[in-house]
Amino acid sequence: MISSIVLTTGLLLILIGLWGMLTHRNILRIVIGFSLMGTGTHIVIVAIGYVANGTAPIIDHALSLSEAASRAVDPIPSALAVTAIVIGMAVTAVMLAYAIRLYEAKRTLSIDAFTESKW
Amino acid sequence: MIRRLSIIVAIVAFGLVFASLVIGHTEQQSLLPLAESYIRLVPQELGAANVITGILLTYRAFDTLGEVAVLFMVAAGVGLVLGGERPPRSGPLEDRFEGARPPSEIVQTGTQILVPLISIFAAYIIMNGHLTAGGGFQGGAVIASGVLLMLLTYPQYQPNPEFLGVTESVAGALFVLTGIAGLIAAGGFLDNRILPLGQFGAFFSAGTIPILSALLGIKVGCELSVILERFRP
Amino acid sequence: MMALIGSVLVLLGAIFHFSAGLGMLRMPDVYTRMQAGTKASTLGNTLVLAGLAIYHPGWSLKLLIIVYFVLMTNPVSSHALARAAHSIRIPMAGDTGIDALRDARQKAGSGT
Amino acid sequence: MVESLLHPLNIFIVGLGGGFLIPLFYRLGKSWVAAAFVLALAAMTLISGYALFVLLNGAAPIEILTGGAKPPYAINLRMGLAESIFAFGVNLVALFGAAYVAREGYGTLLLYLLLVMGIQGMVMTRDLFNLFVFLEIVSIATYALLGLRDAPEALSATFKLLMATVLASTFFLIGTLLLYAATGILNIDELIANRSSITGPIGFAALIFLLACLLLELKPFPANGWGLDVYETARSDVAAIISGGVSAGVFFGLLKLLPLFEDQLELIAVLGAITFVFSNLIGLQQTKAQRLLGYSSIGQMALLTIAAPLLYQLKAGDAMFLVVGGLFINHLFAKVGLFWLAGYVGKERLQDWAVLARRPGTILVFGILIVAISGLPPFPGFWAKWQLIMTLAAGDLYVWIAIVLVGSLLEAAYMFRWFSLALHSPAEIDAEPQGQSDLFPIFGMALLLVASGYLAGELAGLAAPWAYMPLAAGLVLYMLARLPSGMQCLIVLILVSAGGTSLILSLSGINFLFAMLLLAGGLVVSIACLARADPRPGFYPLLAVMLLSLPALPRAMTSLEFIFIWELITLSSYFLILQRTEAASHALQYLLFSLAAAFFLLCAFAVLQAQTDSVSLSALRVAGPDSAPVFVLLAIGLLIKAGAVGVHVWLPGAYAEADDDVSALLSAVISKVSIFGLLVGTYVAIRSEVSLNLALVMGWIGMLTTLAGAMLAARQDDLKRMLAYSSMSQLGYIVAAIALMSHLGWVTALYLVANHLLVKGILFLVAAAIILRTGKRLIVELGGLAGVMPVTFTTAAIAIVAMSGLPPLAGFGGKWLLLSAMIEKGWYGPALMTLLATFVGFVYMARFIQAIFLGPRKAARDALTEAPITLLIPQILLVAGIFLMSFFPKLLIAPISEAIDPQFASTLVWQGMSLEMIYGYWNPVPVMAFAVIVSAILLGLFWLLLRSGWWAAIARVEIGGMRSSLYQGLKTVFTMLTPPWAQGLWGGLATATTASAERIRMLYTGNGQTYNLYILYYFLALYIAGGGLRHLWPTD
Repeated sequence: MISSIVLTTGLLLILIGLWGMLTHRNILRIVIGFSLMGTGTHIVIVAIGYVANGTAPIIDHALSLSEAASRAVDPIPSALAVTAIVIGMAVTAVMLAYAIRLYEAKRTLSIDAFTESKW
Repeated sequence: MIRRLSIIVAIVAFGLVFASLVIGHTEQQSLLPLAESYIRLVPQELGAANVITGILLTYRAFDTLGEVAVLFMVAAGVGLVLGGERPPRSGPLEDRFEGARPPSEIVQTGTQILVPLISIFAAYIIMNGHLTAGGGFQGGAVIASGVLLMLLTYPQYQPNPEFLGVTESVAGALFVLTGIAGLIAAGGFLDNRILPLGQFGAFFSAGTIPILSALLGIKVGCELSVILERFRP
Repeated sequence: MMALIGSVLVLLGAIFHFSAGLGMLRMPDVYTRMQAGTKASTLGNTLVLAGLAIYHPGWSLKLLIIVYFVLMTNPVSSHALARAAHSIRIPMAGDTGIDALRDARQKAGSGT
Repeated sequence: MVESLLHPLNIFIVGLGGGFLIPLFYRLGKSWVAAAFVLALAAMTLISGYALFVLLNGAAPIEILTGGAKPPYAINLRMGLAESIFAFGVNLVALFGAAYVAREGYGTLLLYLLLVMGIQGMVMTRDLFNLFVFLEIVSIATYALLGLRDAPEALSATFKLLMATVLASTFFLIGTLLLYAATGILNIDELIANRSSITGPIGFAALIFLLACLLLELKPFPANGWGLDVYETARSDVAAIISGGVSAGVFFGLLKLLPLFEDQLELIAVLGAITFVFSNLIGLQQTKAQRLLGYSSIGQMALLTIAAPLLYQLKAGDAMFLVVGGLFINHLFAKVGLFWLAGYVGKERLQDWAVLARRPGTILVFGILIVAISGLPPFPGFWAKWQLIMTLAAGDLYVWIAIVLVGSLLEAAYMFRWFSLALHSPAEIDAEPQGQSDLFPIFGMALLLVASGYLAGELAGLAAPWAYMPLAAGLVLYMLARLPSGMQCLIVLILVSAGGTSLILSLSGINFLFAMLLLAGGLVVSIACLARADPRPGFYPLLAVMLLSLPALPRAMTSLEFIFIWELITLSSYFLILQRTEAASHALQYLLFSLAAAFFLLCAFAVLQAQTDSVSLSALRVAGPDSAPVFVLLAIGLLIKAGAVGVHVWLPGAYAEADDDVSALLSAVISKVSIFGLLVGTYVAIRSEVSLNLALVMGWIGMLTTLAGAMLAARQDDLKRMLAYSSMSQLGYIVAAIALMSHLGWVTALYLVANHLLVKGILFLVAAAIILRTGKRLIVELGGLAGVMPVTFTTAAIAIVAMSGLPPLAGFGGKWLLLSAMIEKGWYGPALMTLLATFVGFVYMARFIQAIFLGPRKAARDALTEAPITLLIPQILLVAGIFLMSFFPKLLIAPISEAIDPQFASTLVWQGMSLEMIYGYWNPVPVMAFAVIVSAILLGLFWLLLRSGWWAAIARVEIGGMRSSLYQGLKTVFTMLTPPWAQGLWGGLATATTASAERIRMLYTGNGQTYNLYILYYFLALYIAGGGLRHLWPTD
């Protein structure tokens, strides 16, 4: 049940990110839309790995080796989430760098100003 | 108007697709076979308590190596895009951009207290990556937050790009070297059984995972601070 | 008994967090929203953590460090944010009476 | 030790290690960085090259394990044969491309190296999430490298790319995790093993997410505006790496995951087809070089997206290897070469590429790249397309064959338009291509194309040295470009005669006859090339290629060899026509129609192979009764090439506007190629009843062509256009003769072929002489040349008599044989048409002689001298040929009838010198009398009409001198009778295509956000088309 709630929030976040990216004209808001979408994806990833009333897969005094298999959450999506977060950050950094250069080029951040090459 | 309408239609359609996902999603009652074997194998084979770091730094270490390459490229790429060598930051803050004021006294004292705390916390996360939650990436991010705080409070503070660049490269090269050592000495590329697995749960255990985690933490810390430093005006 | 006190504390914390959220939505301009968000959530955190300490006495030292951490970071960062907003002249709500920072600056500016 | 050093894992160690160490080398010194960079690239190329070598020799795919554990737990990579081809190709391109990047800052080198490693990672990895990580490495490297060019439009284009590819990679991430949620597996091989467990809405959505990302990264039609902007504005070598390398990685990702998309294969192919056709269509309207290359690159990738799923569906494993491998290598080397050339030229508009015109070396490379891109021999694209069409035909997927061919035709159209613009648009005299990058890598690409072309040819089954002899001769001539043109022409003649004889020695029957005819005719007519002493760059190598491929055509045994030589002839003749500036547009028309003809032949052979599954041409003789489609396709293709009435629009332009000696060769010799095709191909008509009626239709088309050609010729004012139309009408006779499908018919056809070759050779050379001497082409301005140029006059007169069919020369025998063959066959309509056409023929032939040679001499003509000896010798030789044929017909007809014996029972019985046919003697006298009487009556009739004034009413002309007004009257009648339908039809079609291209390309508004919306809609379309509706509304 919990993972369904988490999954829905993640997917809603993606939708909000998409909506923000499509409607706002300011490039920075578009970048924020993309990072929102990224965060939504990471939440979805974690939601997929959830096992009914499981805990973090770290073997310590709270979770002994023997009962780990039954009470631990799926570790793989969490590992993938770490990598995905780093990639999300990297892409946002590149986007912001380009936003700066675009502003320096045309003194405006509105996406409609950048339609030189077409057809 | 049509534009707004088409956006709404697209979002609603995506909403429907996602709805079908939520409906189709059934919560896992028990672990899938692969995950279940990971939880059994990591403590046993690699001697790491934190299964996720075990996966990240050995079984899927090739991913992590790719990750590190991604960060490495972003550091270089952002530098390239933002115009490479920046004019050295001489002179006080005011003349560089109008309306700037020296950071308030509260922020300065806050930093003096917080930065040591942050760095200790970061070191803890990196070094205990294989025992408790955390690891190289997370520790590196905390280091970067400390550096960001420094950048905010002391405008003329400039992390020495020379030092960052060299440590970044050396850490990366060492990471790859450990991988090659794994190829030669142990089971395969990036295998951690070069060093003894040590006593389960002890500080020095789980083969090269702590070392890789440390290298990773330093490298990510340097790269993120290089990126942050590039973004300053 | 102790559990009851603990849960009451956590409830109080939750109420403060809710008021922080409400404040963020209802306040007219950046500065008022800023102070609402910070004050309420810092207190909310402290209460929740205190409730937890009562639940699990064993963790109390760690929780204390966390409270200390929250108390240090939250006010400082919101202060820095408010100053930044002021320095790039984000407009204040219509019925603001006193702008102490601007007056201080003018005095300092004219004084030197 | 060596084995472990060359293990493919080292590619990643070198890539990553090198990448990390480059900043350190930078601290040591600038030159160190470049050295380390190039060394790393060379090491990668060596490793992948060694892997390819080992795998080609049958080694098992090399497994690469990481993390010290078996695949399901750890990530593994694989270097199979397909992977090694992709990796080695990309590495070679990167190594050559290093020349452009080596001088940049260390950041660029670092990114370039990691980009190349990332591409190979995408190709080799067997783990789904690892594929995502490498996709990200490649994307981020692309974003950063695109930052090198800091023009505003480049930055905004990159930002659009950024937004689009982030969306796409988020789709991939969601897809991967949903797939993990459905199956609990990340390893691709395991996923494929139990793909049956990917069910339910999550499994389906996962597959669609993955497929959407892979297709979007390949820039599919409506959602690829961002891709085009990047190609247009990026730095040329970065654009090259993106179009060649990045699409390689993404496409291989798609190829790897195809087994997962089992029930979406048809959908992928449809999407690929839409992109392929539309991007090539819009390509027609492009004016900027790099944007045009962008469209072509997207089109080529779309072609691959059509081929892969269809071949996978047909389970054609080995065909997939040649098709996908060939198409990819062809696209990679050619496209990258063209982008680098764009960098070298440094000009944006297509017309400005004329700076290349005066650099023969660069133009040759540019030509090689253009020919390779359009998928023409001898480059890998041709063999791959051939294999693709054969396999599709075997699977009865004829709609796809049509799509592939239409797309290729569009692509050839705009590519060769670009080439002719570069060759002939006016350029400022001192314009230098200021592109700073050097030429060496571009030459490297051309060489690689030639080498891989030969290898792909060997793989497709044509490695016979004789097939490549024409190209070898062309190369030899190209080497001797420094010699004076007269010397070069002699060398061409010697080489061709030597090579030609060695080619035709092993032939027999019709093939031998035809080969000998083409070779001898070609040689004799090209003696005229000695007349021009001025240096003609590239003319002699092309001449050698064409003259040698003519006799090679009858040598072709399999359909592959036939098409290979056929397209070689088309290409070399196109480039020969292109030598003259005014012929640029006509040359393009000629090429497109010839390519369309070749594609029809290709379809015919594909159908044939599907029915009889044998590649050899002899299968035509043994084809089953249901071979009507083969006959129809062959007939259409060959009629287009022969210039039949509906499709003749290209003929006058190509023949008239080319150089004089080229037009002589074209009309006398090259037009016979389609006749040979008819002889070889349409014999299949005998096999089925329906084909026989179709043969009658072909006969009627032949006669209509003759009549239309004659009328059109009669109303022309330009000398060479008149001769062009006259050769069109003569060909009509031959086509009709072949369509008779009888022994006598085919004997007539061959007889007419020989006669036409001799006659048209003379007439065009006469025209060349007249133009050389007087400089005038309009018949009105010529007149009274008989006195000044007696020898030319006599040869022209003989040729005219022979062509018009007046006894005693060969033409009469031909006409008579044709008439009797038609009567024997019972074709009374066409027989009547023959008579009418012959009469109209008299009109323009008489005018040719009367208007040019007899009549009052214009004042300025006195100083003229006789034609140069080099033009006269071939004419005299041809005249000798005519006399030989006229007075000793047995010499020619006997071998012809024996050659045709295997096909048809011989009905000719020899009686000494006179040919005694079942219907009567071929005794010239009575027939001659009859012919004279008929023409006299007709002339008289016209004269009466003229007198009675009724004629003026019809012809609305004032009654002047009898002779001129008679011609004027006839001319207006013919003009009325031949309205330009064909011109209107094809012109209308061309304007319709360009207009639709103009409307479609308005789709790209240039706004990044709109492009994102297109991407979302593309995903939704994919979801619904993939059958997603049943998941959206759970029916149960």
